Amino acid sequence: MYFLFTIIKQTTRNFLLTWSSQIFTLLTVGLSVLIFSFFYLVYTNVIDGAQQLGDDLRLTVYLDEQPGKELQEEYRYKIKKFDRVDKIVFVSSKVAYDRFAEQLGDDKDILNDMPQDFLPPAIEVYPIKTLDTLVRIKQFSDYLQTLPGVLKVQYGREWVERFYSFIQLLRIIVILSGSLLILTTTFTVAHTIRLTILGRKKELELLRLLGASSTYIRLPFFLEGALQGLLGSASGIGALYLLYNWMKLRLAGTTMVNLFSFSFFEPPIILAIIILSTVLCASGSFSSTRKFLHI
Amino acid sequence: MYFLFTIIKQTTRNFLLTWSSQIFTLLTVGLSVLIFSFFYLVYTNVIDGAQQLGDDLRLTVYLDEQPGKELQEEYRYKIKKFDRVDKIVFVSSKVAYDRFAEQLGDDKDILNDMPQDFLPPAIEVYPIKTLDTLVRIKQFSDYLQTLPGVLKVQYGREWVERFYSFIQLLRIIVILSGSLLILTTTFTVAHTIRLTILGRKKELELLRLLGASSTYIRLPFFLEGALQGLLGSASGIGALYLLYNWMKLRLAGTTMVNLFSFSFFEPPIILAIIILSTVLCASGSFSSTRKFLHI
Amino acid sequence: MQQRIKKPKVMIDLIKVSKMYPPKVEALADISITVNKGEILFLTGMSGAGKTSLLRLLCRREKPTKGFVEVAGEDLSKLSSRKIQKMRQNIGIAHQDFKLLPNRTVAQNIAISMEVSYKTPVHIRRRTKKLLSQLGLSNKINTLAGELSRGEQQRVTIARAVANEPELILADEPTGNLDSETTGLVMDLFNECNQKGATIVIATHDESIYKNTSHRIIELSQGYMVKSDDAVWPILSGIDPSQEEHPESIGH
Amino acid sequence: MQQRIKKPKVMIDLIKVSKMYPPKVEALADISITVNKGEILFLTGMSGAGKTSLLRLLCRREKPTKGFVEVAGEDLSKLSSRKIQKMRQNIGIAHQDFKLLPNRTVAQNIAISMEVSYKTPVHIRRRTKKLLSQLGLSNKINTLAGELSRGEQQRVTIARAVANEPELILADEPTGNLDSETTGLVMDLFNECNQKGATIVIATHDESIYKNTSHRIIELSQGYMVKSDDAVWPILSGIDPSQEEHPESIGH
Ligand SMILES: Nc1ncnc2c1ncn2[C@@H]1O[C@H](COP(=O)(O)OP(=O)(O)OP(=O)(O)O)[C@@H](O)[C@H]1O
Ligand SMILES: Nc1ncnc2c1ncn2[C@@H]1O[C@H](COP(=O)(O)OP(=O)(O)OP(=O)(O)O)[C@@H](O)[C@H]1O
Ligand SMILES: [Mg+2]
Ligand SMILES: [Mg+2]
Repeated sequence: MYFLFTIIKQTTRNFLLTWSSQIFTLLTVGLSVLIFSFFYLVYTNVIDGAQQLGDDLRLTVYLDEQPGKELQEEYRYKIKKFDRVDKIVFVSSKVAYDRFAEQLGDDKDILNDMPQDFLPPAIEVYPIKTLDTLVRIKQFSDYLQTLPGVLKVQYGREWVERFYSFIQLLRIIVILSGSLLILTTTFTVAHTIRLTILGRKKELELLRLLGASSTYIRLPFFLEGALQGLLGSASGIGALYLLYNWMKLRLAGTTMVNLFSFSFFEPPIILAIIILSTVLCASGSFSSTRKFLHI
Repeated sequence: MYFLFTIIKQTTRNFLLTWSSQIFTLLTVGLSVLIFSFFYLVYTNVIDGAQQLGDDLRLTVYLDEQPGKELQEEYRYKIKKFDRVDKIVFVSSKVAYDRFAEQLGDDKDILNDMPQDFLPPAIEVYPIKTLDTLVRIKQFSDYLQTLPGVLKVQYGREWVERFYSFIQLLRIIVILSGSLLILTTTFTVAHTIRLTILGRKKELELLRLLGASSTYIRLPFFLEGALQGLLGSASGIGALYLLYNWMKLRLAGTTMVNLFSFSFFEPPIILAIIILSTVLCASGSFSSTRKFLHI
Repeated sequence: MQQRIKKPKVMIDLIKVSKMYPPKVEALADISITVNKGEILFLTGMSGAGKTSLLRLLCRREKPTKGFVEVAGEDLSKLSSRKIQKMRQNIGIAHQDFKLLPNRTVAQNIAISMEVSYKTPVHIRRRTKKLLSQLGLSNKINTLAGELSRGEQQRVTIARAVANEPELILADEPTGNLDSETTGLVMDLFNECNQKGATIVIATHDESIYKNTSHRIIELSQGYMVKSDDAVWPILSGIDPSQEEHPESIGH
Repeated sequence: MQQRIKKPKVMIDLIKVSKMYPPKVEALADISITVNKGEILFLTGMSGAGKTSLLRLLCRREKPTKGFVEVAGEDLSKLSSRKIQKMRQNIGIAHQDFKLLPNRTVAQNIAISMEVSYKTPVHIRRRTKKLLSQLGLSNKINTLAGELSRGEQQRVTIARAVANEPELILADEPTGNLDSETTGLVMDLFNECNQKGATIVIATHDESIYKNTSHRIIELSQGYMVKSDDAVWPILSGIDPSQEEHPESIGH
């Protein structure tokens, strides 16, 4: 059986005969994957970056008196029970006094007359900065207020709200762009494949009249689509990687690199993108030939 | 002369005969314009939004003594000479004391023994939050330090750096996405038009052999391209406007709307986008027919 | 006409076939024709008489509006898609509009009909060469089909039709673009195929190719059969197409 | 043969024309033909002899490799693109491969040749109807060209070629898909055009259409002119195609 041989020959011939169209399709797929994965990368990194902006975010819980070791543990336990936190710092009156003195700088002599414990002790709670926590920050504050011995809970309320809204906004935008892009990408690739196949209508009709089996007609298109998806997405991701490295290089001198941790996709995600593109292109190409089967 | 009549008839006929291709091209143009202008809108609005995050950004200039009216004017003058600022607030020792007392809350009694002017007077400088200013904030601080009677200049240095970097990052991303999108859009539209015209190769060749003038052959394509550009971009912008309103509606209840000012494009920008698309499509379509002119 | 005897002998059986194209073009009306295995049948008639439509029914490019079309004993309307593929591999069609692929070479165009039934490359090459030399096209083997003259294209179409050694050959106006000398080559090829057992139906208006043959001629006019010697043909006599039949020349 | 006399009388003047297609296909070699205004010329020859190539040179679809091609006194290789457009509007070509637009109606396909020179819609409609009735296609006026039989398509091609009342008609195998009756209609149409002053060059292998005419016949063989009665034709005698000439039948 020269089945495989014939199919492969057919596929290669198609590729060679219509190479200019093929290259265009490849470019379309490549660019689409580039744009899409670029967006995905931005999504993961910018939201990370934005969250690092909120590093100062903390709730200060003023206490009526200095808690002992045991009480500290109890506070810790109770706080953690409500929500996951990044860090809990106990600030004694002494430490608060020292900080204040430092803040006053040269004027710190004026504090000399004051008792070292005139400032109340406090707990600084640094919540984990997931979006969920940000939404719940007011509830968190209310909860902390109910703990025994708490005088007052303070946080930059207006700023937190603004910050939360901004991240929310970013998220909506990224998701919206993402869906728009997926829509456009799918559409473009489908359209391109459709037009390419339409350009070979004559050939498909002829094959049908010659009694070619569906496999004989469609398998080459399937392989072609798969190859295009594979090469296209691989080159798209490759281009993104180059872009990513170029940006990193360009930013190497600036503070940005130190402040934000940029990271490229993990291998599983790269693999997923490539496999998905391949499957999409292959099945798109495959199903585009359907209408030529009924002659 | 039935010149105009014939051309218009020809254009209409083309539109009717190839309506499915036409609709695909229209969709491609529409989606491309939608994506592109969406990005442009995001660019203008997100960077605005991010800058509002930095509202707290101020430099606190501690002075050795309370400045008089005249000295205040002089400070104001000198500060403004260096850079445009949003706001300059003079904080007297008294005001600083009150703020501190308020911050202490119920514990403010402890301050009773202190002299009301134990905290140094200060000037709070709120710089205008353009990117340029943010870059120069350190220089600004250094400059303020050199003013007479200044004890110390304080600002959230780390935070400002991080914030500045983030906005910078956002800007790079938006510009990069923009260029990628322009690239893809142009490519897609050009490719689509090319394929559509390729599908009518036979007709163009025939017209040439019948002695049709270049105008006769190309004008319908030009008009068709222009119409596609016009309708496509108009519907793209229309879709964006719907999206924008839908988002606004959805966010109506949240704090976001109050915090950030979203705005749609000004009419001149809308006009510019539409005209540009029309010209691009028309000339793309026009020039795609070039190769059929030499038969 | 029992099933057992009929099956091996009859290649084509059209029973009261009509074909209407969409709005209301009556291309064929009430046609009944039986063609035995190994026969050569000429189909004549004015332009638009329905010759091509009849051939289209035989390879199931179209379905009849009324009546039955049986090829090799199978009712085409009842065949599964897979069986139709198999059947088409056994029918060689020289289309009136050629249906060549202009950007493939002559060799590739001919090979394609053998590739669909997965013939070996060696066989394909040998057969292609032989056919081209028979049709006087040996020097064009690697030329693109689109760069041939119309008459050369027509011969390539014929070569493709017979390449796979089909049992049934449908040739639609196979000599329309050929001079009389080349027409001779084509007819020789058809006769050779016929000798090897192929049934051949030729739709043509070229008197010269059927004037002096002994084969049956059916004339169509506006979809109706106006001249047929169906009854004369002895259905049970088998593969012996040596009937004496004198065609009338068609109106001038 | 001074310029002044020659210009109004000679329609086509080929001077030692050769045509090579890219690798090294010699389609025409050293052809010299003069065709007077109002003449009908038959071009015969085997398939691949170079008939279509010669016609292609006359409408500047191809440029000669060597020699000069003059149509209506103008050297085609020196014409500007605008002038070539004008010239083509005055040449009606019935292509061997038809070049119809399959998804336009018959009327639209014919109209297109008149639209390029901006004729009025009324004129176009009247002319289209007249031609179709002359060719027996009145009932197909609004059918898509792709749904016609080949012979019907061929007639539409001929109608399109003559529709714009061109001075020069190039018909490439105009009757290849037509029966003898329909061929008669086509030849009548050509004769009518000729009577109105059109020069006509017909490339054909169909003996029946030139057997009994008095027109000149030129035979090509592998690119060379093998039979021509060029010298016999009195170049200066003007529009009077009544020469007695008996064509030899081409080899069988
Ligand atoms: N575009 C082309 N490129 C290469 N070779 C060509 C091209 N067109 C024609 N030929 C070759 O030139 C020769 C003459 O071709 P032409 O079409 O003129 O023949 P013809 O006399 O019209 O034949 P027919 O009666 O078959 O139409 C043939 O051998 C053909 O293969
Ligand atoms: N796809 C179609 N749709 C509508 N009408 C059609 C179609 N194909 C053919 N016809 C019509 O059916 C009739 C018969 O057509 P057919 O092609 O069978 O003629 P033919 O005998 O092959 O003629 P020719 O000698 O010109 O090829 C014609 O009137 C034609 O216009
Ligand atoms: Mg036919
Ligand atoms: Mg020819």
